[in-house]
Amino acid sequence: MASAKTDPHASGTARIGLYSSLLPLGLLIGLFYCWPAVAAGKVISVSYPWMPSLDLYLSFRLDGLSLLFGLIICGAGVLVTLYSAGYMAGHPQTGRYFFFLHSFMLSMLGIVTADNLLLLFVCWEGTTVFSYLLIGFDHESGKARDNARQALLVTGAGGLALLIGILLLKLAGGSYTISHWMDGGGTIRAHSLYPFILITVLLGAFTKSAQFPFHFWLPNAMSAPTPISAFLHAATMVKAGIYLLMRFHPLLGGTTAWMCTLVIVGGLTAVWSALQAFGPLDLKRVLAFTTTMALGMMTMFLGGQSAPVLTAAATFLLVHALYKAALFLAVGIIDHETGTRQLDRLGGLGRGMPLTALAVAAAACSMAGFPLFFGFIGKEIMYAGALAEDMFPQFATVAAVLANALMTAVAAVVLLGPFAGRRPSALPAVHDPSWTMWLGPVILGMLGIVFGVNPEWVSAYIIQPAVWAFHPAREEVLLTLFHGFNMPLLLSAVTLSLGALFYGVRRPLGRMITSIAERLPLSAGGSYDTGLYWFLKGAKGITRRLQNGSLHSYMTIILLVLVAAVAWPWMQRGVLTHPWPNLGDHFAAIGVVLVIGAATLVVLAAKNRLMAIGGLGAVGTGVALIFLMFGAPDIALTQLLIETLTLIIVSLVLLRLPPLEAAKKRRAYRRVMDGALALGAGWVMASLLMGVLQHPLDRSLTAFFEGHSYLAAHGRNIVNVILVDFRALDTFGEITVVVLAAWAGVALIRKTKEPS
Amino acid sequence: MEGVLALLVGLVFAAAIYLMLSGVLVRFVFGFALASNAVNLLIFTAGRLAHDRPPLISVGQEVLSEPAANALPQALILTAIVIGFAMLTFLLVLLYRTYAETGTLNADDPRLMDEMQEDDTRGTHPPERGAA
Amino acid sequence: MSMLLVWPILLPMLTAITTVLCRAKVGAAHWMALVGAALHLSAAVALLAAVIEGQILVAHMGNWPAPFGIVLVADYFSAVMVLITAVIHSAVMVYSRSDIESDLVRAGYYVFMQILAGAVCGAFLTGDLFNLYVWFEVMLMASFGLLVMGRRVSQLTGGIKYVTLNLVSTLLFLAAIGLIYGMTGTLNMADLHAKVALVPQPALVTAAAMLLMVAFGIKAALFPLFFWLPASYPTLPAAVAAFFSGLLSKVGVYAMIRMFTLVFTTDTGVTHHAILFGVAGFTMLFGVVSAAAQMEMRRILSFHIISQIGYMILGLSLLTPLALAGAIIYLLHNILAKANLFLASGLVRQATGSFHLERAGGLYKNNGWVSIGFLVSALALAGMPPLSGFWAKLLVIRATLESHHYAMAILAAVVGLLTLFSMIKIWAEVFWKPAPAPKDPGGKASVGGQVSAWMLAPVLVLAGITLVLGLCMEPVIRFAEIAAGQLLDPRAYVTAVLGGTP
Amino acid sequence: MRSVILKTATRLMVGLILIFAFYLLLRGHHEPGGGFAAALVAGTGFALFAIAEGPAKVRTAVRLRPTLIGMPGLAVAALSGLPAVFAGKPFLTGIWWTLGDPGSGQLTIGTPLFFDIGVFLAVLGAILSIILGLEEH
Repeated sequence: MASAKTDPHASGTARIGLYSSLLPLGLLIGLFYCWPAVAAGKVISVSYPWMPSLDLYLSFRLDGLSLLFGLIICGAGVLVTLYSAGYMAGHPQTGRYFFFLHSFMLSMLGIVTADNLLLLFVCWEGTTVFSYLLIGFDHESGKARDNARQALLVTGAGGLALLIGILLLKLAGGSYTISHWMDGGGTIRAHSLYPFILITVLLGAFTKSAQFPFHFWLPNAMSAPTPISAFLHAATMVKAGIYLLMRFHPLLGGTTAWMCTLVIVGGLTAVWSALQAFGPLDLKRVLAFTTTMALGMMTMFLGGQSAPVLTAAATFLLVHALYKAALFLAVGIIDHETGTRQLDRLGGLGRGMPLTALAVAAAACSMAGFPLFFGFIGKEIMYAGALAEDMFPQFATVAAVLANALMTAVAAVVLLGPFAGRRPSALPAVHDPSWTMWLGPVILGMLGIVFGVNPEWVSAYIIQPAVWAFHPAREEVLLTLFHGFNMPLLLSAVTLSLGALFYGVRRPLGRMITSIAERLPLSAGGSYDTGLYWFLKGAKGITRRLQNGSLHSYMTIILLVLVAAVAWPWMQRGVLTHPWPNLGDHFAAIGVVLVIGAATLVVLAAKNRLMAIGGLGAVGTGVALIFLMFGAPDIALTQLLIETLTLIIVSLVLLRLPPLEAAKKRRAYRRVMDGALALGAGWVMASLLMGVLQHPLDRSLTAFFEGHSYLAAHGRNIVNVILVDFRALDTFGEITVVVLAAWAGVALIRKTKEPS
Repeated sequence: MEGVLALLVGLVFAAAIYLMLSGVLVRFVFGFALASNAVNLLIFTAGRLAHDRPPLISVGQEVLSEPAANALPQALILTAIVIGFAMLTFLLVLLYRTYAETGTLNADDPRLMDEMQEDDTRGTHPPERGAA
Repeated sequence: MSMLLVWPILLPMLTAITTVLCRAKVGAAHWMALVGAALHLSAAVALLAAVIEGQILVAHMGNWPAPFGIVLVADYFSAVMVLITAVIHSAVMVYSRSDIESDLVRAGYYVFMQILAGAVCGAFLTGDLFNLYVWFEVMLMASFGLLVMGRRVSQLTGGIKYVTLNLVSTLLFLAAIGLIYGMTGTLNMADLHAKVALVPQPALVTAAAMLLMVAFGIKAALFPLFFWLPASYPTLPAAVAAFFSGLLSKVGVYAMIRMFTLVFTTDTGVTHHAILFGVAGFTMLFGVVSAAAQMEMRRILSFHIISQIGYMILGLSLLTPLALAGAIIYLLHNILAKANLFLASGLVRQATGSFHLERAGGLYKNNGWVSIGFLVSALALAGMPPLSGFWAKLLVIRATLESHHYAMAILAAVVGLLTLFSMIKIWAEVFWKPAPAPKDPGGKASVGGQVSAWMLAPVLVLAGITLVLGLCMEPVIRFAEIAAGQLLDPRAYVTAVLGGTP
Repeated sequence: MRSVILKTATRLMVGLILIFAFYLLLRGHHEPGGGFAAALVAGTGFALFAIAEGPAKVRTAVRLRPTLIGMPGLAVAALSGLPAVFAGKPFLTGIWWTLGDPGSGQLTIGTPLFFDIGVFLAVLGAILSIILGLEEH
């Protein structure tokens, strides 16, 4: 990427980026157009049939919540696309890059505007796939490939859970239509399937939003190009889970299970990720941990029921999207200009890139929650929310204070680390990048100040419609810069001082956290690796055991299945009684039967080929005799002729095969096993046949042939007429088999004309 | 008599299976030949052994009026015999060629058991602690 | 009119015969194959159009009324199977032009392939149990020939397992036919529908059904009867593997669905809800788990065939309209996607010189078209929306949940995830990973990614069909619902076949 | 093996066997026999001929490549079903022509007989090709 600036294709990339930014820009303008109506409480919806038989409609719904997310997605979309035009300049695969980026953006937009849950799911998986392609965009690096796979598998697993949840919801009498439960259709909480629906939906949300214990994929996903991290992992994709929680809040929320789970999982994720942010030196990884922290906070607040808590969640969503996207983009600039984003190699960049420094400073102040910045408002409302939690308010408050204090320290690290101090001698002279790249962070950073100073705009036009969209109580939401001297303000003060303290001890703290993380018996990322390892080992083992290459074991299993499958229904229905065969007066036939039996035993015991062939011939001839005795001269003749031909062919081939004497004898236990199995198979055939023979045969088919063979088909030999007329299609297939067998045989023994 | 044939079918089939289970592929061929005979007999018996008169309409008559053997199973068996013969022939040639290429017809020989078993634990790491 | 049912069987066979009789040279044989495939395709389209117009078509071979003569029957299910056969047949014929060595063409590759295509259609269309056996044998013999034609040692040793285990299946099938005839006195499937209920000893019907289930289970590669498949398919040329994987094992599934909806529905508690249901779960799980352990593209794909068949059998075992419609859509989708993945494996081989994940690489960078063709089919196979596989899986899982088999639904979902795992393994290794340096310094570095247009075109077309199918699923779902309705309520089928009985 | 007596005897026998085969083929529609039996008889005859005289002799005697006997057989069988289609009847329907007066002996010839000839050719071709192939190898 460093050589990109001289690349002749760079201007082409810039052009693709510029033009394609028109797509999110257009969407953004569209949202602006709808904004006043939505802010006034209207819901804009459209619906077209897609697959009505699956209850899948292309139905979209734009309410306050969708608008909040839509604005973030499209706004960030415009800035990130412009940014990418500079960042990706000269990369050979920019076409694919922008295609994936915008497909992702549209999927994301689909999630937040879909009114049909199946449609939502289609878009949900769309984000999964395109994020996979984007995380692994730097595909020649093995690490990027593995990390992309990890993200795909974790979020994919959650997606499937979500799918089952959606289907269960439908099954429980719910509907795929979100508007349906917005209008008061939510009776799911009392349904016996509610716990399963809750679990599956939460799994979907938690994996996507990187909640503990699925949080590990997000820091690893930082192998994506930086604008992608800014877009996916700060502003949009990871928020899809939060969106889901908000959407399902009126339907599934409010139960003890919901509240406990969200507060505890969210709180744990927030504190633990905030602590872990001190460990890494890679700036992107630091930011990734702060993102999971933020997601944890939002999840925690969504566990509550009252307006203040939910307002806190919605406000913080916006706050976070603004400062985090700005910081990611800025880190991308640093990386792009210096070639590194390791904290220990950076410093003193502020002088060379003032615009970037300005943007970072604004964003970091917002992140730290200094007064006058939007982050401060967010924090105040957070504390108000935490105190108003229905479940574990003390836990929530402590978690919020702790996590925010840590954030303050991290904000300082992110700002001061690269920009303050002296520039290390290894670093080249740096300057601000082209306008497309600095525009994004600067705008996002400035918005943090604008919103901080004028919070009323935000609360009236963005936050309140959003909260009202999923909180039916419709209490007025008012954000102000100064709430008066109250508990939240006190907590803010505590936070800032604690933050300063944490900044002071950041290095020992980081070392401590890293070593704790390593020593935890089952860290989630580690168990992913361990799980994958054992899964593959197990898979290999099972495959080796079953698909072991031994024909004997294959045959044994098949025959066991045969005997068991046929015996089972008989055992269940009572074993059939076999009458003792009535010998009748067919003494000659009995003699032939005995000869066949004896000849069979000869084949069985044959020690050499000659004996076996002789025995086989005797069996065949005996069978032909049986046919002849019971009125079947045609097949008797054919059987005899086939015996002769078989004899010729067998002797032609068998002479070239190894003699039987050379074969090793089966071991005793195997002989017993094989014998038992063979007897079982023989019993199956014999007893089934005897069962059939107990009842008279319906001879209507034969009667038809006997009546029509001469009159309608002009033949006196009924068997032959059946073969060439009544069932000629069988015979046609049969001669095809014979011809093919000859061809295949000849192909096998042909001389090779050219080496293959 | 049908009962006797049913027992015979069971016996021949059991012998055939025992031969097919032997690891020696030449014996598998013998087993297959035996089993084909057993199944043909099974169809024949299942069509009942009504009479020893073949199903031929004698000259001067237009329909088969007097009782005769069941013609339909005979036609089925004829088809089955010929198909079985084709299969047997192909199997023999296949064994011949395999023996020429590999030098063994023992199914338990590693040369015949090899199915390109592959391992894959790549792309993952052996269990490590705390690699999050 | 009745010839509509015969042409899809007869045209490929006549093409094969003509190819031989003209003693066509290799180049001419290629062209005749293309013409034959085009004819086959148009015959199949005509048949489907006629079926959609007239519901159930019946052709009495030799003009003998059912159940005495052999009938060919085309309802929605069989007609669409014939169409998909013709589509795959055509794609493979185009692909073969570059993929198949001229030595194989001289040994009769096209003859076998075309007869195989005809026989597959025969199996889909026949309404007679013994005739089904005959078509199975034709398919078997043709596939034997194709399997061992290359005469590589691996093909021979794999072929031994394929041949021996399939011969066992054949013997069981034949024995089952004998017994069923002995019980009911008929071979016509529609006639059997009525006659099995009259058998005085119902346990006997169940036992015969189980015998048939084992025989078909071997053909369809169900757990634990699948062993021949992973032993033999990975040794085949890509074109042949595509045809086999797409159609051959699916004929077993088709036969199962047909027999266990039309005839053997007297004891569904045992046959469907207990045995097929359990087997379906194990089949799904084993196939996908074993695929995860493989590193050769064709082996991964082969194990996935098994796994996917589990979904179809799951649909059959539930025996609800939704489940059967799901099974049918799954069948259609899977034939397209799986055949295409095997075709794509041939492209990988051509572009990188190897089927092996470790030795191939760099295709994403070097050949975008191959990447698209593969990715679309792979994601469809893994059931990613909005591709065809997702809707199929959705229907099956929904039907499973509606029958209150929650654990099975979760299993089906997990298997989907593991399928995704295998597909992205191929993607990451073969496409994303940079091409590995050749081991021996003199070895040719075939990493240019160049592939033959004859091979690329069918892959892209099939991928396009998969994509369009996924986006415009509504008519397909409606179609499958009607097809499932016909299967679940066979009265129309029986009347259509036996209506003309004097 | 290759004695003069055997040679002469086989030549004689092959002739007889072929005549017998045709006899079986033609009478098959009314008496036991038919295309299969006939082809098997002829095939056995040629197999013996090949063992006695060597496969090359058989090839010259037959003139056609054995694979080129089987395929036309298949073609004849398939095509014998088509006249019915032109007559507006289903595939493989038998079409019959009656020769001679109704009073004296009648001879009925129909497409099923051609079908049987196709069967004969197909099976004979297959047997010949595999036997000769194996002999020559």
